[in-house]
Amino acid sequence: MSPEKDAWDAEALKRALERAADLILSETETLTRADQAIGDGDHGIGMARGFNAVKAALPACEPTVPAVLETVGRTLMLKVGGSSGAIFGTLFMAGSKAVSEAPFDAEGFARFLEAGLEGVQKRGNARPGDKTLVDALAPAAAEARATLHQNGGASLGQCLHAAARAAGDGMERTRGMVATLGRAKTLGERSLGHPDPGAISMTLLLRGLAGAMNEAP
Amino acid sequence: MSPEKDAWDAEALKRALERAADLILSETETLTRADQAIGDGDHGIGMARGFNAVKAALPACEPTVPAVLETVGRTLMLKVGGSSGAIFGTLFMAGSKAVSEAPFDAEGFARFLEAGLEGVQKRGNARPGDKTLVDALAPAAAEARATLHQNGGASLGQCLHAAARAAGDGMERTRGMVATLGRAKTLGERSLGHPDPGAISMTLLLRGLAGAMNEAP
Amino acid sequence: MNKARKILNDPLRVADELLEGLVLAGDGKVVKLPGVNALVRPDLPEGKVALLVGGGSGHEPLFHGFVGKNMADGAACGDIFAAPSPDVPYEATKAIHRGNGVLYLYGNYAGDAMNFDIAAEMAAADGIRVETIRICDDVASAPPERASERRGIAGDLYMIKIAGGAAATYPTLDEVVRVTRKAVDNIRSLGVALAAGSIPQTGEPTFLLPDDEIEIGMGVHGEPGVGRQKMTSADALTAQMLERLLADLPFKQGDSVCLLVNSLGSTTMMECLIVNRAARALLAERGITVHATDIGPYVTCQEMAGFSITLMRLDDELRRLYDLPADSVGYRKMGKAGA
Amino acid sequence: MNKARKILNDPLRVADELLEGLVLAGDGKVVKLPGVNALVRPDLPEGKVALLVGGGSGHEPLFHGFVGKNMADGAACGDIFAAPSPDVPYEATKAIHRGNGVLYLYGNYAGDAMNFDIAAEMAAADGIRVETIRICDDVASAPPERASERRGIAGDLYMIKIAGGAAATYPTLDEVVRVTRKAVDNIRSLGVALAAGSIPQTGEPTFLLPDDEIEIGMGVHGEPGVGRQKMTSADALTAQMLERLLADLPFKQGDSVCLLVNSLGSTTMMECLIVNRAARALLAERGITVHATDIGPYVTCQEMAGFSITLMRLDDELRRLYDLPADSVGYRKMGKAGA
Ligand SMILES: Nc1ncnc2c1ncn2[C@@H]1O[C@H](COP(=O)(O)OP(=O)(O)O)[C@@H](O)[C@H]1O
Ligand SMILES: Nc1ncnc2c1ncn2[C@@H]1O[C@H](COP(=O)(O)OP(=O)(O)O)[C@@H](O)[C@H]1O
Ligand SMILES: [Mg+2]
Ligand SMILES: [Mg+2]
Ligand SMILES: [Mg+2]
Ligand SMILES: [Mg+2]
Repeated sequence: MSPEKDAWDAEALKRALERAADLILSETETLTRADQAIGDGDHGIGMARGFNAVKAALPACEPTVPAVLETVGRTLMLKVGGSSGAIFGTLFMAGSKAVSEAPFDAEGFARFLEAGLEGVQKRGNARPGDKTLVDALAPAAAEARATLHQNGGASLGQCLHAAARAAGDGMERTRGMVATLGRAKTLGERSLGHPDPGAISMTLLLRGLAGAMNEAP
Repeated sequence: MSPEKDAWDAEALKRALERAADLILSETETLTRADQAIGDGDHGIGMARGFNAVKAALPACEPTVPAVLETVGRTLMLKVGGSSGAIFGTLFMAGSKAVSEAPFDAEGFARFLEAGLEGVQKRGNARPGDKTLVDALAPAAAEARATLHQNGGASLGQCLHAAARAAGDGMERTRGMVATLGRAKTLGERSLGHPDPGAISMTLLLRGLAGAMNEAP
Repeated sequence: MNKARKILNDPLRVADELLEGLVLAGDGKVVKLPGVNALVRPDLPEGKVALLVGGGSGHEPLFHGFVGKNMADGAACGDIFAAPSPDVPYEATKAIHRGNGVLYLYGNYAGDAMNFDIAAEMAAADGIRVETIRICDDVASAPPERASERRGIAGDLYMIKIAGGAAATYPTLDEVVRVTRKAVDNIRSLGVALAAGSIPQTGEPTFLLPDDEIEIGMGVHGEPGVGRQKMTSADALTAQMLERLLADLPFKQGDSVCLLVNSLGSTTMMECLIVNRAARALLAERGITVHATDIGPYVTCQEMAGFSITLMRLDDELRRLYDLPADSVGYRKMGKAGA
Repeated sequence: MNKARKILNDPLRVADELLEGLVLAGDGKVVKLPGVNALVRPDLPEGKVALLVGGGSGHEPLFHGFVGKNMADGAACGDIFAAPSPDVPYEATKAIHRGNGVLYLYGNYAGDAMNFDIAAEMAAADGIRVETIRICDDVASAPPERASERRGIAGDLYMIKIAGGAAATYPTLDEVVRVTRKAVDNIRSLGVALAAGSIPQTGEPTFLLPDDEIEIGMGVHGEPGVGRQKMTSADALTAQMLERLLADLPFKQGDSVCLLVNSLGSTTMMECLIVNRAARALLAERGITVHATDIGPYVTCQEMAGFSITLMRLDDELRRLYDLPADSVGYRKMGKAGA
């Protein structure tokens, strides 16, 4: 565990978010197909619109950790549209309020996810099992906190990777769920077997952040 | 040629018209099918509605030849609807003006058809070859006049039968025509091979009248 | 093509039942005459010039849906796609005549012409003066030299709006006839059929159109138009149609028009708005200004897919009459001044 | 089922293009805000309580077609069947706010609720007072105990008519909220789907319904309703639907109502009139009087076949507001007094 990578300053956080944006942008087609299967097919288009706007907005953003996260949230909220715009926007807006101006460390990351989850659930009233991105976000938040406590304090990198893994597992579990919220609700039993599109996006976001940790600055 | 059958008084004319009405009523289905093939399928329904009304109206009608024909015309006009209501109504209304109060004889019959034809053509502008009932009515009128002149004066019965035959031949010839007027016009070439529904009705009307001549009073 | 799913009772009583429903929807503003399928306004003042419209049913809200204030005074309603028998317009004529003559206004179709003409003769025999104007706005149905042979399509709405306004405000039948003829001279329409509607009695399609083909100028029952072609974009289709439409009157730079984008049934308002966008761009290019716009299913042929564009060139008189408020089940409008 | 024949350009630009067409159809009475798909009235007086509506597009004339005099002051328009992002209602809010608060009124769907809520929070941060009422008239979508969870369907029209009238005449947002809540309490709808419409981007059906089956209460995008059954007659269907509808409020003898028979797209006015006939007979039997009737495609889902019945129970205040004249591209009306 190298101490200089144990936290991101605002500029490092920007770079990590750009990297996550690129991962989501490269998977637009996957998201489109997933939303075509059980939704209305616009999730990929919306996320691509949103994360392109995020990449455009980050460079000029005030270099503090809360400001960076708040900018991402505001941008996603205004550009994505539909349900996921409100949800991803809320995740970052609510999460930004839980972190300090100090560098973004494991504790900050865990707080970000916890506060983001709380905001998302307040905004959309989704509970685990409703087949939404909450089914990826909730285990990710829990796993980040558990990893942090487990070793009597873990690195940001350990927490990011653990959260991304948990999100991916949660996303896979949504295949077995019947949608009870949002547009996929219409399909009822027909949504079985397909993963939730928003849960895929959530997983990609965390994988992108985790991947940034391993890269040269 | 028996002189007492050489002309119909108003009561005999009523009976002959009732007989023609019965023939048309018994062929309603034929007319429906013919209009389904190249029109909108309502010709049988309309003619049935009209000639049922004729049978109901005749008994109370003032017993003069022009009044009987005028009653038939007015009744058809008001009850049939669509194009054929106007056309059959006009045939009888216009025809009724060409006959005198004297018994209905061969000369009267020829005048009735000629004046009726003129009225029908004035009303609807159909010329022979347009694939309408004019293609049955025009040869019937011509044949009635020709028969009358041929033998230096023919009986009503001879004229009725000749006219009915000419109408039937004319109706058969409409199979080879492309409709240029009315609803069947829509079909263009597709109307080929099918007889004109109104020409069938016209033929049935004349056959019914001719048939009445052979019956006991 | 699957059979259309229709909400009906007895398919043979469609016209009777829809008229009953229409009278009820009029909330007292229209009544049905006993014994005939005619609707009339009960509240016509003595001396008013009367406007009678009508034709086959199945094109709702046309014609019977356009009876009301500043619109028609009566409508003679036939069976589905069939002209009414003459007693219907005749009885309606007697019911709406207020001593100052009656204008008959209907689409230029043979069956309608014959039956309304007979009614006019019967009314004349009763001493009622009747004048007749046949709507012939469909530029696809005959060349300009034979404009009077053209069919009536969606221009029906504007014809009834203008004639209704005139009959509500002008003192004589001659004046109403004059301005209604002026409307005929200044209204042009062109439609396009994308898919057939169905015949309510049978559920069968009203005509056949090969998959992926459309027909520009096809009549509302499938009457032949300008020709078939492959489906294309909204913008290209609108341009193609407007070109022909504008050349016909012709409409010229500086003209002021009313613009109607009429859905033939199942074409959505969304699509009509996209057509409107294209039409307005082209009209602006030609220097033609749009005074007012109407968009919706006003002259329909069951659930037929397609639309038509109607232009009415305005002068001060037509503009004033168009701007009058209107109140009928099928067409309602506030006055220009507001309320 | 064949692919629908749609008149479109770029399927991904449908919302942008239809809004452009709508602004043009408004003849100056509505303008689009730069950068967002929001329509607003440009002529709002200072101090007017503002009414903002909105939601996914593809249901035209709902919502953006209902911006106009005595109707909505602005509409936030999403993509086809998708909620608008919060900047759209937020920008619209800033554009129509006249210092006296803004009422948000939209259908009760999760995506809309989240995005409008965010806009409301953004507006609140700017010091603009926003109140929210979600339309939940569809009795099929939840039992009466959970009425606030119901979907909004064709009752949208009456909600906007009442709220728009109130916002045009009442001096405070509280008063507008009070009467709009009263409208929520007194409006009930129930629909029936006969055949799916299509998704404009793909032409694919919005949902699947077995041949010859219908679903009572199905939502406008195919959301589950009361249950599937075989097709039946207009009279039987209307009776079945009204029974459930009347029991829900419940509507009682002596009530006076407005009645809306709304086509979901391709169901014709002819059919809606036949439904109206049946509905009126049943209402008369129950001693319920109809103050006014609206019939037409007001809240649609592309060329979906089916209809809904909406009843609004009136008191003097709701009656007065309903009777106000209205002027929008999608709903126009003379005042009761005439003009
Ligand atoms: N109430 C909610 N809470 C959390 N996530 C939600 C909610 N509703 C929808 N989502 C997420 O949004 C995703 C769909 O996003 P998108 O396709 O952009 O929205 P829409 O359903 O409006 O088309 C779903 O896969 C789900 O993960
Ligand atoms: N202009 C016309 N002149 C003479 N006969 C006509 C004319 N138009 C139509 N017909 C006759 O009317 C018949 C159709 O009658 P009908 O089905 O009752 O009328 P519609 O076409 O209104 O449904 C045609 O077969 C034709 O013989
Ligand atoms: Mg989606
Ligand atoms: Mg016929
Ligand atoms: Mg017919
Ligand atoms: Mg969506």
